[in-house]
Amino acid sequence: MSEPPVLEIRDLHVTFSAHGREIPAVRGVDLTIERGQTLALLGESGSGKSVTAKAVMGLLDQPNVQVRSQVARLGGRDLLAMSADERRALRGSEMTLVFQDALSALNPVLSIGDQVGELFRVHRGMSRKEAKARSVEMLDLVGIPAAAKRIGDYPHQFSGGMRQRILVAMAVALEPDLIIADEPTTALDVTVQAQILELIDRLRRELGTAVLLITHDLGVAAEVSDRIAVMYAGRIVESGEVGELYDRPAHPYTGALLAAIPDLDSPASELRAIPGAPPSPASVPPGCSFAPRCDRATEVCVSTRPPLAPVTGSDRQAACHHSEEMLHGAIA
Amino acid sequence: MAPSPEPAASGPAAVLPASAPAGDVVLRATGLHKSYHGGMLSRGGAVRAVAGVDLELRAGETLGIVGESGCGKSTLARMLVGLERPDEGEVTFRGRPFFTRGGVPRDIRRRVQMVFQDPLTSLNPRMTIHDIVAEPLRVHRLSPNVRAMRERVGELLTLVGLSPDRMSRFPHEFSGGQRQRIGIARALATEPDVIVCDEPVSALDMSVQAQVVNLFAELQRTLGVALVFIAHDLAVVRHVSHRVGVMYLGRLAEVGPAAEVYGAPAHPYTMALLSAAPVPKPQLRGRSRIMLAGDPPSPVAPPPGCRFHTRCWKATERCAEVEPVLEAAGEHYAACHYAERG
Amino acid sequence: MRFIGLRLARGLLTLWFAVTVTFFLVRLLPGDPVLAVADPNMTEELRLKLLADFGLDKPLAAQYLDYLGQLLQGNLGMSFRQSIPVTTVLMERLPWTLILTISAMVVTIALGIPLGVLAATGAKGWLDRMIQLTGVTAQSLFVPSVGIFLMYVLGVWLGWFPIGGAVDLDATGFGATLSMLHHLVLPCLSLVLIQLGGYVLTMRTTLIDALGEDYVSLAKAKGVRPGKVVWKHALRNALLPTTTIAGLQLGTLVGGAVLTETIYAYPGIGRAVYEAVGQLDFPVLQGAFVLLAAAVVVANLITDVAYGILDPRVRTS
Amino acid sequence: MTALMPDAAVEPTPRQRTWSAFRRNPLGVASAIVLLLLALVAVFAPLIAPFPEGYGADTSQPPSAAHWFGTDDIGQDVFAQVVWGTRVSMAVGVSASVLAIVIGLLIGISAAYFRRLDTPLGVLVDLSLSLPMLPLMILVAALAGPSVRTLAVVIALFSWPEVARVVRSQALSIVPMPFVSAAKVVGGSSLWIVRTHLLPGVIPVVGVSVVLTTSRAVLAEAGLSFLGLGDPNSWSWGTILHKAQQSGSLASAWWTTLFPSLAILLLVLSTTLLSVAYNDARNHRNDS
Amino acid sequence: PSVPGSAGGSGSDTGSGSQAPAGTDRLTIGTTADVVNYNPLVGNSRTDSWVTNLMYPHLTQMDEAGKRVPYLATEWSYSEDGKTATAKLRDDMKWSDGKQVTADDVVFSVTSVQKEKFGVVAGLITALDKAEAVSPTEVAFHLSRADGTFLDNVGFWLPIVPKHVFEKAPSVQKFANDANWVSAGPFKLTKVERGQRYIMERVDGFGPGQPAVKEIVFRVFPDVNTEVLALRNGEIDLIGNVLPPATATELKNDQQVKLQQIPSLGWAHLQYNTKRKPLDDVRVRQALAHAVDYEAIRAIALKGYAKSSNSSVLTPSLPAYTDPASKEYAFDPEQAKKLLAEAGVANLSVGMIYDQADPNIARWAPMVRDSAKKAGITIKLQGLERNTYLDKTAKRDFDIYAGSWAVMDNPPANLGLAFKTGGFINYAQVSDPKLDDLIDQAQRALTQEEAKAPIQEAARIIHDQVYDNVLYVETFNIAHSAKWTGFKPMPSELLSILNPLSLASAKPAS
Ligand SMILES: Nc1ncnc2c1ncn2[C@@H]1O[C@H](COP(=O)(O)OP(=O)(O)OP(=O)(O)O)[C@@H](O)[C@H]1O
Ligand SMILES: Nc1ncnc2c1ncn2[C@@H]1O[C@H](COP(=O)(O)OP(=O)(O)OP(=O)(O)O)[C@@H](O)[C@H]1O
Ligand SMILES: [Mg+2]
Ligand SMILES: [Mg+2]
Repeated sequence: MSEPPVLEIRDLHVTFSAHGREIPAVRGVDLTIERGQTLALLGESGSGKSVTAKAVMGLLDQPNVQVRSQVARLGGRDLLAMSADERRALRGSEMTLVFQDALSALNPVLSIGDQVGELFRVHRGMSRKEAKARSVEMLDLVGIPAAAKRIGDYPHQFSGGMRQRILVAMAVALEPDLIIADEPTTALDVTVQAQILELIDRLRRELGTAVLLITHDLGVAAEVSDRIAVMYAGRIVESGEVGELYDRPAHPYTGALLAAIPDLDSPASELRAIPGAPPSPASVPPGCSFAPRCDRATEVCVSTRPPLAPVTGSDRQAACHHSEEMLHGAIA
Repeated sequence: MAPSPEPAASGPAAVLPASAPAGDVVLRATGLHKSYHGGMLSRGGAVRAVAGVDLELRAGETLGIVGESGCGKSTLARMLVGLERPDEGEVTFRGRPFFTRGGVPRDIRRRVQMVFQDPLTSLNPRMTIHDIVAEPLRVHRLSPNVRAMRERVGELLTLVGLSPDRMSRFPHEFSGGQRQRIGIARALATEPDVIVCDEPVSALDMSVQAQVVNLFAELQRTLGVALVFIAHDLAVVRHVSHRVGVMYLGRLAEVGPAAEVYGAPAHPYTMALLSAAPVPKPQLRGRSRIMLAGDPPSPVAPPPGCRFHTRCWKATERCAEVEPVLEAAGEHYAACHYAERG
Repeated sequence: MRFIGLRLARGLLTLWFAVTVTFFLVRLLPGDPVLAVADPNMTEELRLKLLADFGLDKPLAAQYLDYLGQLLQGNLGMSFRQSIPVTTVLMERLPWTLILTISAMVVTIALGIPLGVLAATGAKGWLDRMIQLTGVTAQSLFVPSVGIFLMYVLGVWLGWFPIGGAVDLDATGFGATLSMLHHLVLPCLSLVLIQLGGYVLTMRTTLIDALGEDYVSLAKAKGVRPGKVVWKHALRNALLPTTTIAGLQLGTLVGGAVLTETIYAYPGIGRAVYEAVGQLDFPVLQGAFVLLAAAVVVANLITDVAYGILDPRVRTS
Repeated sequence: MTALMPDAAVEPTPRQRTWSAFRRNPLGVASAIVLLLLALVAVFAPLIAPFPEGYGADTSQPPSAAHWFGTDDIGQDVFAQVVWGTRVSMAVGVSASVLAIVIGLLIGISAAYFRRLDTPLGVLVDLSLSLPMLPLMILVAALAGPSVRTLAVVIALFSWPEVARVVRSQALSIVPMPFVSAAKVVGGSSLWIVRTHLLPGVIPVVGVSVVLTTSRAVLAEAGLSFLGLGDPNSWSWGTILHKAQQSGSLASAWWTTLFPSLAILLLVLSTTLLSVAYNDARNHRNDS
Repeated sequence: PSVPGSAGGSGSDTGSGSQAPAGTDRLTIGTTADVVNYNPLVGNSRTDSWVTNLMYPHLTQMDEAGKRVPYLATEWSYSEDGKTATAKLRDDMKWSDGKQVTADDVVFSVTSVQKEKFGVVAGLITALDKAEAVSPTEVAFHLSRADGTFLDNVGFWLPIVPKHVFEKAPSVQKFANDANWVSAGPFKLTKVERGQRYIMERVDGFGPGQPAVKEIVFRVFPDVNTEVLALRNGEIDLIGNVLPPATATELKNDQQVKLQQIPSLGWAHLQYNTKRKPLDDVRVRQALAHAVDYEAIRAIALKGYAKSSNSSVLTPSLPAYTDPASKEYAFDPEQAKKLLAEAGVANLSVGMIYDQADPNIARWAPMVRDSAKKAGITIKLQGLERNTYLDKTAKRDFDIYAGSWAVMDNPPANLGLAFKTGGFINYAQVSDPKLDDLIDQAQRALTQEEAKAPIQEAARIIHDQVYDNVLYVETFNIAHSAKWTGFKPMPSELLSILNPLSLASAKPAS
């Protein structure tokens, strides 16, 4: 590949300290997204998806958080070497974030026009009037009816779907290289969710933007992503091309997840549940984090943490001592 | 697992959910209406959360309700358990009205229980698991003494798959799935005939969701309680329900046996819903989908005529004027002028 | 509109309640107002005459109805002791009270908000601790002690400020304004000191909360400068509780600050009320209470309006 | 069926977390210690200094080894006055705040839970805020005699609206919680819900109120005593200041003013800081 | 006869003082309260009197010794039978609107008081039948009985108001007189800023003699501590009210400040409710009197600014009446115990009411309690808010009353009010026919010499029966800036140096 990837992260660690205890929320995450590609970051609640996204955006600047990584590049630019102000200039223009809950992410006391226009004013130095005109355009683009009239309205005057669209409008306004969408549709109805996903996908195609889609919905990931990365307890346990990964999971967690989904077409008598619950990030077992719930777990799983390694014979990586068995078992 | 001393219910379905068991009607709702008048701040107009719902729940069956956010599912659920008094219409339990002059009769209260969506906020963070599960026993004085109460709480916890020796812990020490089990144990404490579950698995992690869904299925099989199971995940509802109702803007658009509603939807909204649901199968990507235009209308001023006509691709002038009523084709009801009858 | 109407109705109800309660309260005060006016040696006949003059001869209920009737016509009655209309008595003092208390409030808010912001943005740092400590210390001061101390040091020792009073006798025109401000500094400072802590602490907590909100994260994610994130995005949301405090205070401001006025010899209304109690001047007391209640009601309305301005969720629905 | 969740290292309870966060705050800990000391002084006043009464030859003496805080204008030891004043000031502070909190809890919870009562109770709060404290104080003092008890009652009568408001808003956030609905579904009566769910839920914010109203009550007691409405038979810090004010020696005999003022400052400061520290510790979202 | 201010004779030369610094033209006086009522017949608070006394003349004034000296009246006398009193008036005094001050005004003033019965004066002129203007400069008061106290009382206490202004009001009592003042005193009120100050200007060509100072400003300082600071800071020249003893001790050493001392005409005392058991027993009252440490109260609570009156109601301030034979009750707890035992009273426990706002009493009330404890007597302090105190006093609702009487300038008149059966300040509810008789006798006497014997006898009864327990006669301290001199203080807290006589003679020190 001649072009550098849009986003390249190596060995990202994020640790919170609270009450004198360290909470390693993200523990060595690698992410690479190519131009025009959608990477879905899957994983259940608390696995560290949002923290990863915020770390990439550089939003974890509170005193009680430590963020470190070996490589952090955005379209070839080294984020680690930048000053805080330079990184700030990239935010909103080169990389943008779509939040999960649009109602809390939009400032209740500022008008929509103000909030969208702010982007143009901060990054493009536009006047209030120009910014307003561009905001109307953006709102039109994401399908807000009568955008020019509603530009002075406040967030609470819009429906949930419209608010989410406004967030999307803000994310694409300056044609960024990377959009990070953190569960952008979880709060929405399926019919509206489909609209928003469609919208993001369309903009990605038209602008060639890379998208990091964070979700815990296997359905959503399957619908829109090119590649999938599955997170479990602060680590990526498996990543690969979407079709392959769904067909032949190389990590038992991925496999168990896929098996636990109720199927519309064939209601089974009992769902294949995964026993137990995800570990709390504050107390992680020394070996494989999934071992206590894994039906394949052996002694080595309990004692040694498997590294994320390429799986032979595919464009995939998995962090499991038994991934080869998994694949063979699936084929057999 | 020790079966609970529940009085004999209609024979458990061997495999669920094949067909609805033909038990008696335990819960019946007729013409339910509920509007919310906002506080002093609202700009006139009431939110018509539920606008004319009729339902029946038979002993031992599971009735699934699906619908989008804000369509009135929770309001309906709250009326079904007597938490909310309907503006119009009536809920009856085995033919006896819920709301009498002195409020809901205590024995009906005992017989109809609820499981809430968010397992954390529905458990008082300041109470131990024991106290939470024992609350109904205390309120209804179902245990003669403290020891009996502890025993009964232990029994209930075992029933939902929790170890009784953790009953002096607080809710935050449990995982999401375990919390929901605690909520279920509390609902079972009074040996109810009906449990209304308002999105009982929506707040759970995907890896835990299946555990709880399985638990519901098993409890119904062993205890024979009738369930109202509300969710917005179509697959989950399909999985647990004998019959399914689809709600749109405060009304039922379609009700019928699960297989029929999913297999041959009669209402365009059901069709749209089924087609919009994301499918976790990448190879199915790019299948043709019904994309609905626009957002759901505001429940403050629902559209006249058929409530769905503003987003419906089949809508005609008639739909904008005449409100369709639920019409039956066998067990399968739909409220659409152009319902597709298979 | 309906909302305003409802608030207004509630306000009037409060007002009526307050008038009623204070009417009877005042009449429960120990002592005989007639005794305070005339010689205790008076004859019974004169006593009755005086009672009749004061309107105290009728049964309480009748007096009460009379009072309400007069009140509706905007008449607060005549002072027993000064034989002049209560309105005059109160209006002589009200402007001074307002000057003192409102200037104190304005200064407090003008200082409290930035200090609260400083504390919140450096939460748990040394600056935060300093600000908190200072604010809380100031709040715990006892006005008379502080007042005398300030006057002694800044007035007698350093001679920077006058001792007591509200304005110089000889000052005219612009000089009078200057003199007024000069006299205002110390009493105002005392009030600011004891009020500041409340604003700073409230501002601090609510701003810390606001800074943790998603919309602040989004603003940062948009590349907005940190300063602007605080002042434009977080602050306005955090101002709402501060508005509540200010509104509450605004209402009671009209009642004056008795201790401050006493120590600084400031001609405010609080002192006048205190004296009226001593003189058993029922109409003046009563009038002051009506004023106070009206102020609370008006302040409530103003708070509501301020909420509307700050929070579009209130304004547009 | 499903296996049990492995017993993940038990997270600390909220109370433990609050406590550990609190211990980390030097201001909070220092305040708690100061308060404790003041309480000890109050309890053991008789052991520390004799009750200040009678008169002495050394009048208006500045602080010395014999009289640590100097003497007042009739020769009484100011140190003894301050020590005994701790008793009354704290007693008034604590009892007024306890009373205010009981009333405030009752009214706040009723307003939040029984929505129909909200407006009338709101009017009641507005009314109490617009009522004049001073004449009421005089009235009660006249009817009941100016005693420590009267002071506490009157101060409480003027402090409860604040508590009621705090309680109400906290209760309002609890009432719509699903666990309240759950208690209703299970058949709990209003009384049951108030007792088992609302009351324990508002107690933490009331904890903050306790300290705040206590500190306000101490200041209010000082103010009322300063205006001559105190209890003449006992010593409070406000009484000491009132006597100093009456003798016209506020500015010159600085020791008669400074020490009671410092005592007030110390008590109010430490209570306020304590409540701030407690609040911070309880707010787990922002702790580090 | 000497005329107030005439001795100074400096009236004309200060008139040209426009070049002089404002400080010498203007005397700023601190006061702790506002003027409540400008109607001199009604207003009875301290600041009221200070201001109105400078505006409205009286018939006579009082000098340092409590002796009456001429003011509006130049001469006064009784008829033989004592039933007519006459006063001759000056002819050179004018109201500020130009009208002459005449006998009509005097008649109007006294008749209004008589009719509407207000103020202090009403209680003092009960003997008056009718007042009559004999000529513009002569007034005759026809009395229903011989009353040797009448002229003293009416002369000193009654302010003379302009008839042509006051008569227009439907009721003199309700006449506020709060603007457009028509006055005839040495100063006229020109400007009022309530809560702040009252400004008075010298009246040029004031008949009895023009004051040296051109302008007088009363400034209100509700707190005495602030007032003292203002004096030390030079913002005020004089503190009108009496200094608390502790403050006086401190200001003694201040070079900038001068203290003037005047004995009080009144006294501080304890009264025992003779209608309550066991206080109706004289032995119990005597026991209580022996249980008070008088010396300590005077030395400590009053810092020595008090004299003993030997437990007599005839105080050293009026030397003409004092009885040298009177002896103060000794502080003798043993004696007290003995007396109580005789009376058969054990564990005596009584309440004592006082006004908490009175700084001196608030000081010594605990001392009374503590010394009584030594005699085994429990005294419960009831420090009350002022109105409650007055109310309880008026209703005689107390065991022990602690208080002070401000101006007792005329023993026959005063003892009548205080100790005759039904007297209106007879708080102790004394009802002693012999005492009544003696007081009547003294009141009928037209000269002091005549009144002296019965009044001394009465005072002895009061002493022996402990109808009143006089603790001390305060020595008032008045502080003024060292820049001023020439004040002539008067033995009254009400007036002290704030009276026309004194202010007229005040002048800058240099
Ligand atoms: N500010 C913070 N302080 C302490 N711990 C935090 C903080 N933010 C996140 N964490 C912890 O980091 C872990 C990862 O959180 P994160 O929000 O990334 O999860 P997620 O995968 O996005 O989950 P969800 O699906 O619920 O959004 C969680 O266990 C959380 O407790
Ligand atoms: N207490 C209330 N006061 C005012 N409006 C309410 C209240 N409860 C519900 N509503 C409104 O009634 C409508 C239906 O609400 P309801 O909670 O029943 O929907 P739902 O289908 O359960 O939605 P969700 O899937 O989001 O839970 C919504 O528009 C909601 O805003
Ligand atoms: Mg997240
Ligand atoms: Mg719901």
